[in-house]
Amino acid sequence: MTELLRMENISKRFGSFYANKNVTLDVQEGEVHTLLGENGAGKSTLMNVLIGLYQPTEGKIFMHGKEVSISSPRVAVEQGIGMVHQHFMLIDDMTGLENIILGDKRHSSPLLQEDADRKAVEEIMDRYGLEIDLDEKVGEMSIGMQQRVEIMKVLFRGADLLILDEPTAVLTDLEVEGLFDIMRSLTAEGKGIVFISHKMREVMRISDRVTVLRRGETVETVRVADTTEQELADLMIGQKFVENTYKKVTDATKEEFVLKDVSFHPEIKHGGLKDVSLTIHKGEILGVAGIDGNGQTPLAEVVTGLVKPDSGKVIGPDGAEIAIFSPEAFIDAGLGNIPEDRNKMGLVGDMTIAENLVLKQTESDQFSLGHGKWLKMGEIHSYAERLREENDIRCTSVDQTARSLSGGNQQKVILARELEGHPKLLVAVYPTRGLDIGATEFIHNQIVAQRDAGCAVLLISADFDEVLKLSDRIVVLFEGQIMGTYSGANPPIKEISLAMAGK
Amino acid sequence: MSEIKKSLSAAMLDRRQAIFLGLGSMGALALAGCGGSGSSSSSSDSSSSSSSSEQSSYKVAMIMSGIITDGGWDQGHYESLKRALDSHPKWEMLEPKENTADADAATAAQTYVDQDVDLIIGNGNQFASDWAEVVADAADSHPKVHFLITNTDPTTEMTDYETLDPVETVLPDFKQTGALAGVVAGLMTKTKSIGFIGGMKLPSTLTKYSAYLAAAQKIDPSIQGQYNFEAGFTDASLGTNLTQQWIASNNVDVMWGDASAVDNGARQALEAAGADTHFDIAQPIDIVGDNQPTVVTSTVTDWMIGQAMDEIESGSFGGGKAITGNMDNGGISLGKFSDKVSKDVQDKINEYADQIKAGTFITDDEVSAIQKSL
Amino acid sequence: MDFMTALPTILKAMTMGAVPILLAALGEVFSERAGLVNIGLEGVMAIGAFVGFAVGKMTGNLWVGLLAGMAAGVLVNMLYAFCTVTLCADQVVTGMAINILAPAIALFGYNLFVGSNSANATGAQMPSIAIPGLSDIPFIGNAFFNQTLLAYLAFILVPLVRYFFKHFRAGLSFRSVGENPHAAETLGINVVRMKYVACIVCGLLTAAGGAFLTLCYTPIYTDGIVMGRGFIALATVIFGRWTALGVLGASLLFGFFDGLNVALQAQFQAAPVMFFKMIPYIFTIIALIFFGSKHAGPKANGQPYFREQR
Amino acid sequence: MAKKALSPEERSEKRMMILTPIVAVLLALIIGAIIIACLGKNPFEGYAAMIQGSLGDGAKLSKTLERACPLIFTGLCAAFAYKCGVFNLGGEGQFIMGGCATATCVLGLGLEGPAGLALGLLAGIVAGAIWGLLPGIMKITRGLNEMITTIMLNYVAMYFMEYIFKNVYSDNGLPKTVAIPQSARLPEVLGTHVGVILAIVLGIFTWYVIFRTSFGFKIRAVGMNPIASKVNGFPVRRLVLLAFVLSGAIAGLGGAVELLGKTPYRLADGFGSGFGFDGVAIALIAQLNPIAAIFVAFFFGVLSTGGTMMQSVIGVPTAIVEIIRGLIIIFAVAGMAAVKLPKIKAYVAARLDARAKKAEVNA
Repeated sequence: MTELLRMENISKRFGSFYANKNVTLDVQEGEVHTLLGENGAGKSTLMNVLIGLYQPTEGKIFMHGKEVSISSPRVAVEQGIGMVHQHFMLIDDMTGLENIILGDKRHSSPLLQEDADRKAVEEIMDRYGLEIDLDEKVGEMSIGMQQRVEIMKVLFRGADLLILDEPTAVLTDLEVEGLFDIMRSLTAEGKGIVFISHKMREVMRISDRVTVLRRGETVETVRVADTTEQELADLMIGQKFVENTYKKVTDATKEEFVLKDVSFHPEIKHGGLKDVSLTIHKGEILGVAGIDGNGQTPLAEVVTGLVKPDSGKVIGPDGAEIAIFSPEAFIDAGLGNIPEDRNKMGLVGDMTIAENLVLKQTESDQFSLGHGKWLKMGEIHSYAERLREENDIRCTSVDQTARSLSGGNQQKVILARELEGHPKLLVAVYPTRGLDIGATEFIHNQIVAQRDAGCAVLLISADFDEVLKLSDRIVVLFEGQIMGTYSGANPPIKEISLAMAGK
Repeated sequence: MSEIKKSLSAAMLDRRQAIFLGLGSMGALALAGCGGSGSSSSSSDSSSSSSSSEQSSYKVAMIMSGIITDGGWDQGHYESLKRALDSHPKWEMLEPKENTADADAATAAQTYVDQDVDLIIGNGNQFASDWAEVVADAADSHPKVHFLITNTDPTTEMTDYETLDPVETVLPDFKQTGALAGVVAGLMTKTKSIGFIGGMKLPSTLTKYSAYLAAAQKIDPSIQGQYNFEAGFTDASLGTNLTQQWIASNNVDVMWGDASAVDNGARQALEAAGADTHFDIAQPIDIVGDNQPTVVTSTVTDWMIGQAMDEIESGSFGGGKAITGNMDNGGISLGKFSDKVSKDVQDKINEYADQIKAGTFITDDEVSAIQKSL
Repeated sequence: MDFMTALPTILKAMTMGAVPILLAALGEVFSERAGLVNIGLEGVMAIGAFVGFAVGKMTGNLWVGLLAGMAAGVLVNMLYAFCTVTLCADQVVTGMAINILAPAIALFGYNLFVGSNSANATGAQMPSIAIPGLSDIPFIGNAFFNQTLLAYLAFILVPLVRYFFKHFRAGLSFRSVGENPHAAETLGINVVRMKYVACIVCGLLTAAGGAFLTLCYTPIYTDGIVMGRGFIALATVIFGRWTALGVLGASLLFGFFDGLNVALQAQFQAAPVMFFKMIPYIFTIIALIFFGSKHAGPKANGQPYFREQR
Repeated sequence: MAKKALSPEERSEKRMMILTPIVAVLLALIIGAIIIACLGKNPFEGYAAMIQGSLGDGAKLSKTLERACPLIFTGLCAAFAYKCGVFNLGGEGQFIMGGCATATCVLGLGLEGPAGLALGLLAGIVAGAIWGLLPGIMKITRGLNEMITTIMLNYVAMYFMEYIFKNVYSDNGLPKTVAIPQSARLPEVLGTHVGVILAIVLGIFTWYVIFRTSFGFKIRAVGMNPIASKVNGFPVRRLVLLAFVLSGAIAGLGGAVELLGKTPYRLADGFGSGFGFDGVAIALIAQLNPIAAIFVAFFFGVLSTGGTMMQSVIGVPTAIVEIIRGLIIIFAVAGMAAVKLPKIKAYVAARLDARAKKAEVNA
C-alpha cells in the first residue's frame, strides 16, 4: 500500500507541559488506523496539529510523501485532510444540503448552484453508501444522519484522509454498523481513515493497525491481526499498579442514598438513564466509571435535584422517598455538590472568592443578622481567610473575582464551600478534570477525609485512574445502564475496562 | 531596553495625572462659572438703576413647547412677536426657547427672570400652571419682569397664583375666529360636510368648533360637521389618515385645523382627493400661496403682543388682566383669499365678516347649544 | 360607522403605515440573522427621516435625499457595529445609547437646517403612482396599487430578501453566522466581516424606513416623528419568525390596527379616543404573547463572538 | 475590615471602571464645546452659564435637585432590575402609572392631609409594582423578551394617563387634573420638596439591600450567573419576578413623588416624559451602583436646568444638551466594553509589568 500520511516526531508544548512528545504516526491509503489512548493522552492535540488548529513545536508532516505545512483548517482541507468533530459543527436550522455546501467556494457565481452540488453529493452518497435526506433540517435528523452529513461535508471538499473523532460514542449499535460499512467503502476507494475510539470491541473489528498513545508519547504501533483486546487494554492503561494510598472501606452498611430503577429519557442512549439502581452507604465512596457521554450528566442532575426522573424512586438520607426535585430541597437534605462545569454551575465568576464561599449561607446567623437582613462583611471576610489557609487557595486576596483564579484554585473554592457544611451526601462530578497534579492530589485527600468523617460520596468521573484510586465500590455506566458493580479494594481492572468498553 | 520602557511609561499619561487633569478642568469651568455669574449680575445692576418709566431699551423672550417653524401654534406666536417688534423699535428679542419640556418650563422662565427680561411670553396655558412659583418669586425680587401667557383665562386657570400683578394673559374672541371660518366653509362646501381637527381638547377649542359649525349652518342648515379635538400637534400622519376617513365616509370637502403639524397632514389628504374640489382654511397664520394648492384662506390670530409692550412702556401692565383679541383691535382677521374663491363669494364673506364683527351674525346661545352637545 | 365604507381607507392607512416598519424590520432581520440584536432602530430611523428630509429639500431631488438618509443611517449603525462587534460591548446597552444620541443629532441638525426660515419646514412629497387597471379594483385597489415608488420598492424587497437568504451563497453564510458562529468559522466564513456587512444593510434599510416618513408619508420632520415604530419593528421581527414573508405579514397586520385606530377616532368622535390610540401597542403585546415564544430565532442571537474561544 | 488587597490587574481594572465615566463626561463636554464653537458661540461662557444656571444659588440648586429627583427614581429602577439581569425599559410607564394611581387615590377619594399623602405614595408604589409585574409574568411564563413588552407598556401607560387627566379628573375641561390639595402635598425643606431627600434615602437603602442583604446577594448572583444560582439552590424565577416588581415599585414611587412634590401638582400632558430613557442611561453610566446613580442623576439634573440657562444666555439650540447627554452614554458604553476586552487588559498588564520591573531595577 502506498503511504498517504506520515507525522514524524511531532511534539507540542503548552508552557512547560508536553501534550505530544515526538509522536510518529503513518497512515497508508485504504487503511483504517486507530489512535488509542485514555482521556488526556494527547490524541486530540495531535489531531488539532494535523488539521492546522495548533502549530507543532517540532516535527514534520508528509502527505503522499511530500512535506506540507498546515497553517489553518482551510489549508488542511486543501491538502485533502478532513476532520469529523465529536461535537458536530452543524447548523440545526439549515437542511442537510445547505450544511454541506455552506462556505464552499468552488462556483464563481454568487448564486448557490444547488442542483449541480446536489448531483455531486448524490454521486458521493451512492459511491460510499452515505444515506442522507438532503432536504431535511439537520436539527430534526437522527444523530447518525447528522454524522453522515459531517462526513459528507469533508468528502464533498475532496478529502483523501478522514479523521473520525470518537464517532461511535454518539451512535446506536445499528448506526455503528452503518458507519463501518461506510468506512469500508471509503477505504476500498483508497481513502485513509484515522479512527479515534475507546471501544475495544469496535477497534478490533474495523481497524487495520493501532497506535497506542500514553501521556503524549507513542507506546507502540501494532497490527490488529497480531494482538488481542487484552493486550491493547494493557498497552493503553499501562502496567497499572495502583498505589493504594487510600484505605478502602468494605463494611459500610447504613444506606444513605438509594436510587431504585431510575429512568430519565431512557430512549436517548447517550444522554439518558435506563433502570439505574444504586445505593450509596454512609462513610463510603461509590465510584461511577465509564466513558464520557454514557449518562453521567443525567445521573448527576437527578442526584442533585436539577431534574425529575421519568420513573423510579430516590430515597433520601432519612429513608423517605424524595418528592420535590429541586436543588434547594436536596441542599436542605444535606447534599454537597461539586458540579461538572466549574464556571457555569459551580461559581459566580464575577463575584469575589469570599462571596462564592458563603454563596449558600448568606441567611445563616453566622454571616448575617436577622436571617439575612444585614450581612456581616467582616465575618464573611475572616471566614474566607480561614478557608483560604485551610484549603491552600492560592490568590492575592479573597476579594478577587472568582473568574481570575486558575482552574485548580476555583475547584478548591467550590470544595471548601461544599465540605464546610459537613454534607451527608457529596456528589463529585469530574472533580479533577483539567487540573494539575498538585490540585488533583489535594482534592482527592479532601474527598477521602470527608468519607472518613461519615459522608456518603458519589464520585462520577471519566478518569479511570481516579475512580480506581478513590472508590470503595465501583459501578460502570455504559449507554445509560449499570453494567456491573465491583469492589474497590482489589478491583478487577481488566474486567472493568472491558465493561467500560461495552462488553 | 530599559530606556525605552522608562520613556514609554513616562510618556504614558499616568493614571493619577489623568484624574488630576480631569478634576482640574472641572474646577476651571466652575471658576469661570462664578466669574460668569458675576458678569451677568453686574449687567442686571446697570439696567435696574435707570428708572422704569422711560427706559431706553426693553428685552422680550418667548418660551414655547414646539418650534418656531411648526406652521401653526408656535409659528403664529412667533410671527405676532415679529410684528410687535417691527412696531416697537425700543424692544429687542432674545433667542426663542424652543422644545421646552414640561419639566423644564419653570426653569426656562427663571433663566429669563434672572436676566431681568422685561417681557416673558409663554405660548399656551400649560405655562400658566407651571409658572405659579416663578411668578411669585419674580413679583418681589424682579419687579421689572412681566409675564404674558396666551390662551389662558386667568379667572379659571390661574387660581393657585399668589399674585397676578406681573401677569397678563391674552384671550382672543374665538367665537369670531370660528364664525369667520364657518362662513368661509359654509360658502365653499359643495358636499355640505365640513371637518375640524383640534390639537388639544381645551374650552377655547370647543368654542372655536361650535362657532365654526353654527356659522356654517347659518349659511346652510343642512351642513354636517366632523371633529377631533385630540390629534396632538406633531403627528402629521394622523391628520392625513383622519381626513382620508372623513373624505371617504362622510365626503367632507372643507377642513379647518387648529393642530399645527397635523394640519399639514390634513392638507396632504385634501390634495390627494383633488385640490380643486377640496379646500382647507389654515390657522393661525396666512399661508395662502402656490405651494399650498388647497388653502383658500386663513383665520389669522394676532396675540396682541404690541399692546402688552405699550402697557409695559406706560407702566399700566399687570393685575391679571386678559387682553381680548378680536376683529376690532386686529387680534383676529381673515388672511388673503386664494384664486379658488370667486369674487362674489369674497364679497359675501366680507359682508358676513362685518356682521360677525358687530356680533349680529350668530348669537351666543346658538354657539353654546352646539358646545353642550359635544 | 359602517365598517365597509371605512375599510378602503383603513387598508390605505394600513399599507402606508406598514412600509416604514417593514423596511426597518427587514433591516433588523439581516442584523439578527448575523446574531446582532439592534435596539437602536428608533434612532437610526430618526436620522434617516431628518437627513432624507433635509437633503431632499436642499437638492430638490427626493431620491438624492433618500440615498443621503440611508448613508447617514449606515454611519450611525457603524457606531453600533464598532461597539458591539469589535469591542464586544453589550448589544442592548449600545442600542439604548444609539436611541438617545441619534434623535438628538437629528433634532440639532433640524434646528440648524431650518433655523427661523419657515420655508424650509415643509418639504415636497414623492408622487403616488397608480398602476392603471389594478388600482381601480374596489376596496384593495387604492390601498395596494396607488402608492409611492418607495413603497412599491419596499414591498418588492420582500421576495428579493427571501430569495437572497434562500439562494445566495452570502445568504447561507449570513444565516450560519447567527446560528453557530464557530461552525461558520471552521468553514472559512469571516464572522466579523459578515456582522459588519449585516450592520451596513440594517443601517441602509432602517434609515430608508425613516426617510419614508418624511418623503412619502408626511411633508414635515418633527422631533419624535418615529413614534416608537423602531420598537414595533423589533416586535414584528420576532412574530414574523425572522423571515421576510413573516415580517411582511406582521407589519401589514400592525398597519391595519394603526388604520383601525384612526378610523375609530374619526367616527366615534365623542368617545375617549386615547383607548383607540392604545390599540396598535396592545396588539403588539398580545401578538408577542401568542407568537413570540423564546425558542424561535437564531441560536447565537445577541451573544458577542469572541474569536479566541476555539 | 482588612484592607482590600487586590491583584494588580484587579485593582487597575477597578480603577479603569471608575475612570471611564469621568473620561466619558469630559470627552462629551469637549466635543460639545467644539460644536458650540463651530456655531460661533463661546463654549466657556456657555458652560459657565450652565453651572451658574444650575448651582448658582439656593433657589437654582433646589430647582436642579427637584429636576434630578425623578431621574434618581428611574435610575434606581433600571439599576435594580439590571442587577438581576432584567432589562426593564418600562421605567417611564411604571413612573406614569404611579402618578395616575396617586391622582386617582388622592383626588378620587378626596383625601386631605398627611393621610392623603401617605396613601398617595402607597398607591404609587403599588401601581408601579403591578405595571412592573406584567412584563415579569410574560417573561417567566412565555419567555418573552422584556425589552419590547416594557416599551409597549410605556405607550399604553401614557395614553391611560391621558384618559385620567382628560376624562376622569379633568380640571373643568382643561387637559390637566385638578391640583393636589395643599395639605396632601409633600412638605418643603429649604425650598426643595422632601421627595428629593426621600429619593436619596431610597438610593442609599437600595445600595444597602443590594450589597448588604442576602436577598440582594441572591439578586446579584442571579444577574451574573443564573445557572450557577439555580444549582446552588436559589429560587431564580421568583427572584427575577421580584426584580421586576420592586423596580416597578421604585419607579411608581417616583411618579407619586413627582405629582405630590413638584409644581404644578397636577397630571398633565408630558408628565414623566423622557425620564425612562434617562433612567436607563443613568444606570449604565453609574455601572449599576445605586449611590453612583444618585450623583449621575444629579449631574443630569445640572445638564437639564443648566442647559436651559446656557441656551438662553448664548442662544444655542437646546438639542446641544441632548447631544452631550447622548455622547456621554456612547463613550461610557464603549469605554466600559473596551476596559473588559482582553487586548486592552493585556496592554494594561504589560504596562504594570513594565512599572513593576522598573521598581525592581530601582530597588
